[in-house]
Amino acid sequence: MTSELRIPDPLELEAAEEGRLRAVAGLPPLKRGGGEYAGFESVGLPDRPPQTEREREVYTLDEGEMLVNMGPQHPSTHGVMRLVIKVRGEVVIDIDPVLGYLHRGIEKLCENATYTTVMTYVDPMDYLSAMHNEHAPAIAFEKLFGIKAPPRAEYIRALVVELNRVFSHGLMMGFLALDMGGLTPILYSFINRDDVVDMLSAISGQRMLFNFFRVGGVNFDTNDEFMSRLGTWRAGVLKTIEMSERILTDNEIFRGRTVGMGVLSGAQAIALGVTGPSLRASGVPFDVRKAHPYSIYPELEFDVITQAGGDVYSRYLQRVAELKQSIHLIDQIVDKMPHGPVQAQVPGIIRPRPGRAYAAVESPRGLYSVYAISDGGPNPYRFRMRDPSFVSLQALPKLMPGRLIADTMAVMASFDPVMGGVDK
Amino acid sequence: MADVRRPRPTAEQLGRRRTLSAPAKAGALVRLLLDRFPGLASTIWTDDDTVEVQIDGAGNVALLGDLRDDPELHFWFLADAAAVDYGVGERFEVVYHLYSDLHPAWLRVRARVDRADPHIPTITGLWEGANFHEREMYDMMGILFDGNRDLRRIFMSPDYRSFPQRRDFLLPDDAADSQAAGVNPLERPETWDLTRLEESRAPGVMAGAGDEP
Amino acid sequence: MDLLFGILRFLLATTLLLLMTIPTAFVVIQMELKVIAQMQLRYGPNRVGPWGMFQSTIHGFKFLAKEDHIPDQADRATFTLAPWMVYMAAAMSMLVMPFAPGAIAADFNIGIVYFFAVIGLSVVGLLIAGWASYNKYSLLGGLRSAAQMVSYEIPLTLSVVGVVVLGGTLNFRELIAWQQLHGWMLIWQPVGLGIFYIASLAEINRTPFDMVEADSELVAGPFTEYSGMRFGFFFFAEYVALFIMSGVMTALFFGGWLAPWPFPAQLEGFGGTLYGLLWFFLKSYMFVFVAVWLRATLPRVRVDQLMGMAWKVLLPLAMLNLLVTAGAVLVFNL
Amino acid sequence: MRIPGLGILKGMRQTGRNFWAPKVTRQYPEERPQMPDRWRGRLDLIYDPFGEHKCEVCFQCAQVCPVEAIDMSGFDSQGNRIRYGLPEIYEERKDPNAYRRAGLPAEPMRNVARWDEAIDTAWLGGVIDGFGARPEALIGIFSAVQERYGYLPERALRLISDTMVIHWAQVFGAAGLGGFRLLPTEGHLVTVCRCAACRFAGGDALLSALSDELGIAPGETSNDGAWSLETSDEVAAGAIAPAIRIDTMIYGPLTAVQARHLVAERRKSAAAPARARTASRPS
Repeated sequence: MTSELRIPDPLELEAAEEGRLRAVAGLPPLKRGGGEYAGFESVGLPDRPPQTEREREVYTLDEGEMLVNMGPQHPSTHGVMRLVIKVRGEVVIDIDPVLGYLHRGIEKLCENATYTTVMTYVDPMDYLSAMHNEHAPAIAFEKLFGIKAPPRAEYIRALVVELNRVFSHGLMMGFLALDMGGLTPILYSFINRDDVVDMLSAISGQRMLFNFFRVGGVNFDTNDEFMSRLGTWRAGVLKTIEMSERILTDNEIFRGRTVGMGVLSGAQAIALGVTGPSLRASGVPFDVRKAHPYSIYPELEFDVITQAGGDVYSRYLQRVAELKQSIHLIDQIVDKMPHGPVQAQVPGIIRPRPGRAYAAVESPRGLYSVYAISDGGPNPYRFRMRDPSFVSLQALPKLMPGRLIADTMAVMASFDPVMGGVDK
Repeated sequence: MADVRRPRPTAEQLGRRRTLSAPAKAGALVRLLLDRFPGLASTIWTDDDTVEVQIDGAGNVALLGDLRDDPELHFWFLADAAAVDYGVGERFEVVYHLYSDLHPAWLRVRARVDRADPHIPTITGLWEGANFHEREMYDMMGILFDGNRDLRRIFMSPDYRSFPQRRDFLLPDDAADSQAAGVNPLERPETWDLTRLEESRAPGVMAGAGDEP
Repeated sequence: MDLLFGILRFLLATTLLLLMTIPTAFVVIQMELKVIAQMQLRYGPNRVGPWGMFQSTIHGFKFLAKEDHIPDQADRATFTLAPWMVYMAAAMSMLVMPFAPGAIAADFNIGIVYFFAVIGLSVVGLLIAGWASYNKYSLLGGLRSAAQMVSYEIPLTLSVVGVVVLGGTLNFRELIAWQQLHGWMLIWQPVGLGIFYIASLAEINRTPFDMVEADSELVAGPFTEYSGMRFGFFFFAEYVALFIMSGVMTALFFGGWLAPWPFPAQLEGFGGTLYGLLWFFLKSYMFVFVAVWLRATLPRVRVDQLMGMAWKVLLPLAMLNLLVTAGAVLVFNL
Repeated sequence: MRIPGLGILKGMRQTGRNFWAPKVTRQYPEERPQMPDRWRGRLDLIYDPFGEHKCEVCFQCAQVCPVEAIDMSGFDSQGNRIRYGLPEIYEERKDPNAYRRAGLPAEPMRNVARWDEAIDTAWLGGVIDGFGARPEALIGIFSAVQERYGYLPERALRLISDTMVIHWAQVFGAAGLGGFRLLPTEGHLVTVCRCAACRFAGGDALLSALSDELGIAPGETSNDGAWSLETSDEVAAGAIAPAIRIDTMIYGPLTAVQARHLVAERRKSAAAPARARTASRPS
C-alpha cells in the first residue's frame, strides 16, 4: 500500500551546496538560525503579533531571506489564494498558504436552505467538477430520506459525472502547462471542455453550474440532442487530448521540470490527506469508486490506475490515464444504460427523519464527501463538505522547501486545486 | 442564520439511537469493535454503510491511534473531520470519518466536546492532514485543539472575533450586540410589538369595517 | 562642408532607423499574435483592418493612451530611464544591420563587435527597471535577467567567433561577400548556428528562456510596475530585438541579402538594393516565425536549468567549435 | 534512450500542423451559438399549472438585488400597473413606445396610477403619527387612507414611504396585499377570489356567473360605471372558499347561484352612492 521512501531533505542539500560554493568564492558562511521576526508589514499587511508557533516560524527571517506574497491577485494561483513564500534568492524556504479570499460560507448557506435547494449552493464550490459536488449531497440526502434513485437515473448520474471528470482532467493538463509557460495546451483543453459543457448544457440546461441532480434522481432524462453531441464528441475526443499530450508528454523541457519534482511518498500523501489522482500517482490504489463503491460503479469494469513516481510528472500521467479511463467508462455506461424513470417518488413534504448520513464520491481532485445531519426540519441541521483540494494544499509547504519559485507553480498545478472548493 | 423562531431539537432527540440489526456489510466490523473496545458497546450505531461510535473528546487520540494501528482494524485513512454544534447549553461534537480497506464501511467517531469550554486534543500527530480541518473547525466553531501548533483562522480574517457556524451566531456578525444593525426590523421578531399589531388590523378581513350594511 | 554633410547623414540615418523600429515592432507583434493564434486553433485578431492587420498598431496607440503610473516608492529617475535604455539598446544595434547592398546605416569594420556591445546594454536597462520599481517580483526578474544575459553572452559571442575566424572579418558586408564566394556560413558552421540560435533566444528573453518575464511566476518580472508607454517601450524593444537577432543570424549564417540560388545574378545599383532587401526580410522573418513557433509549443525552462545549459552545454560546445574551426583554418589555410 | 530534442520536435510538429488546420473559434456576432433546447441561461418567468405567470410582481427580487440591477414592472393581481426601478424611468414607462417595446398594447392602460392626486398631507401625517410610524403599522395606515380616498393614491404611498423612512418597494409591496386598491373606482367593486382553494371549490363557476350577471368580463367596468368585476389572489383565507368581496364585505362560501343572487339583490337596492373621492370622513 505505501512505500516508505527516504527522501533527502532538499533544504539540507541546498544548504550544503550553497556552503560549498560560498567557501569556493571565499565568502563567509551565511548565518543560520536565530533570525528575527519580520512581522506582517513585510507582506504589506497591518502588523500584529504572530498567533501561532507556525506563524512565527514563517515570518521569522534569517539572513538573506525575504517574504514574497504570491497572490491574491497573481497570474497562476488558480483563483484567489495567497502564498506567503519565504525565499532565499530564488530558493523557497517555506510556504504558508493563506486562504479565505473566496470564502462564501456555503456550508452555512446550505444549513439554511431546504434539501432541494442545497443542490444549487454546492455547484459553485469546486466549479470545475460541479456534477461531483451535487452527487455527494444527492447520495447523502437519499440515505436520509430512505429512497433510492431509479437505475436509469444512476446511469445518467455516472455518465455526467464521468464527462465532468474528463474535462476537469483535461483542463489540469492545460493549466499545468500554462503555469510552466506553455501557452498552447490550455487552449486545446478548452476545445474539449467546450464540447463537454455544451453537451452537459444540452442535458441540464446550464454550462457550468448544472443544478442537475435531484434527491432521488436527476432533473432530466437524456435527449436526442445530448446523445448526438455525445457521439460527435466521443469520435473526436481522443484526438483533442492527444494534441496536448504530443506537446507535453515527451517534451524534454516539460520532463526536465516535472520528473523528480515535488515527490510525495505514499505514506506522506496519506498522512497529509491527499486524495484522488495525486494520491494514486504516489502509488496508493485508493479510489472511492472502488474502495467504497457508490452509484453504479460496482457494475462497471475498470481498474484503479496508479503511478510509482509520486512526482509532478506522475501526477500529470495519472490524470491523462484517468481521463482515458473515464472515456472508456462512458462507453460502458452508454452501452449498459437501462430504460425507465429518472426520478424516484419523493414525498411531497421534504422532511427526512432525524438522522445522519455520510456520502463520499471520487471527484477529479479526490475524495469529496458530505456529512449531513437532519433534525427532522425542512433544512439540514448540519451540512459539512470535505473538499479534496482544500486538504491537498497542505502538501505544498511540505514539498517546496529547497525548490525554486518557478517550481511552486508547477507543484501547485499538479495538485489541481480549485479555489472555489478550497474556500467553500 | 440560525432560525431563531423554530425551536431546535435537543441533543437527545438528535442523537437518539436506532437499534438496528447490523447489516451484513458492517457486521464483522461491529463485532470487531465490540471485541476491541467493550467500553464503546453502548454507543455503537450502524446504518447500511457506516458504523458509528461515540466517545468523550479527551479520548480521541488514543482511540483513533488504536483504530489506525490495529492490524485487523487498520483504519489508515482519515476521510473527514468536522464539527457539529448542538446548540446553546448543549455540546459540540468533532466527527471523524475513517476508511479502512479491510472493512466495507465508513467508521464514524463522534467525540463530545464541552460547549462552554471547548477543548479537545489534536490528532495532527496521527494524520498531519488533519491540520486544515482543525483550523477550519476552530475558525467556524471555535473549538480549541490542544497541541496543534498552527491553530489560527483559515477562512476568516485574523482579526475576526466570532465563530460563524455556531448555532447562536446571527447574521450579520454583530446583530447580537446592536438592536438592528443591518437587519431588517421586520425580520427581527423580538422587536415586534404584538399589542400594536392588534390595532393595525388589515381591512376587509374584519366584516363591517366598510360603509356597507 | 564634409563635416556638415556627415552630421546630416548621421542624423538622417539614425532618425530613419529609430522610426523604422516602430513598424518593425508592429509587424513582429502582429506576426506573433496571428501565428500563435493559428497554432492554437484560433483565428487571432481579425477585426482591426483587413485580416486584423492593424491590431498591433492599435496596441501601440493604446499604450500611448494609458495612464503612465509611477509607484510611490519607486526611484523616479531610474524608473524613467530604464525603458529608454532597453529601447535604445535595441534601436542602436539596428545601425549596423546589413539590410541590402548600399542599405547599411554605418558600415564600419568592427560592426559585429559593435553589435554585441550594444545589444548587451539592454541588461542594464532591465536590471535598473527591476531595482527601481520597488517590487520584489521586479527585483527577482531584474536579477534573473542579469544572470541570464551575462551567461548567454559568452556562448553567443563564442559561436560568432567561429564565423569571424572563418570569414576573416568583423564587417557584416565583407562577411556576406565571403559567403557569396564560399557558400553560406550555415554549411561551414552548423554547430555554431545551433549555439547561436539557442543563445540568442535566451539573450532576447524569448520562450523557452523567458525567465525574466515568466508571467506565471513573477507576474511580469521587471515590467510589473510599468504601464502606458513606458511598458510599451519594453514591449517594443523585446520584439525589435527579436527581429534584430533574426536579422543578424541571417547575415552571419544565411548569407544576408543573398538569394538562395544565383539566379538572377546579383543585381547592381538600386535594383540590387531592393532585391537584397526582399531576401533579407524574407529570411529574417522566417526566423521570427520559428521563434514564434517555439513560443507556441514549449513550456519555460527553469532558471537553474537555463544557467546549467549555458555553462555546462553551450559554453563547452562553443569552445570546441571554435577550436575545431581555428584548427581547420590553420591546417587547410582557408 | 531518448534522443534529446525529439520530444520538442514532436510538439512542434503538432503546433505546425495545427497552423494549417481548420480553426475552432466561433466568430461570435456573425456566428451565433446554437443553444440547447433546455438552455436555462435566459431570464424567463415561469407559469403555474393554470397557465398564469408565477411571478406575483412582489418586487422582492428587485429589493434584495445588491446592485439594483432589477428594474421591473407588471400588473398586480388586480390588474394595476405597478413598477419598481429608478424613479426617472417611471415616466418613461408610461410612454407608448415603452409599452410597445414591452409587447403591450400601445395605448396607455386605463388604470395607470396617477401622479397628480391631491393628498391631504397634514391629515396623512397625523395618521402616521397616530400609528407611531412603525413598519408593522403600515396596514393600519393603508386602511385609513383607503377609507378616506377609496383607494391608495400613489402620492400617499410616496409620502408614507418618505415620512416613515421605509423602502418604497416595501410600502408598495405591502399595498399589494388583498383589500387595498391602487386606483380609484367609481362604483362598486366585486372581487372574486382566485386562490387555489377557491378555484377548487368552484371559484371559476362563480366568476363566470358574476360576469354573466353583471355583463362584464373580469377586469372591466360596466358602462354606467357602477360595477366593476375583478379577480384577486387573496380575498380571504381558504376556510370560506369560494369567496367574493363586494367593496369591503367578504362573502363565502357561496355557490354560483348564491353569488348571482347576492349581486342581483345589491343591484336592485340601486343608486348606491359612489364611494370614491367624495368620502371625506375624518379618520
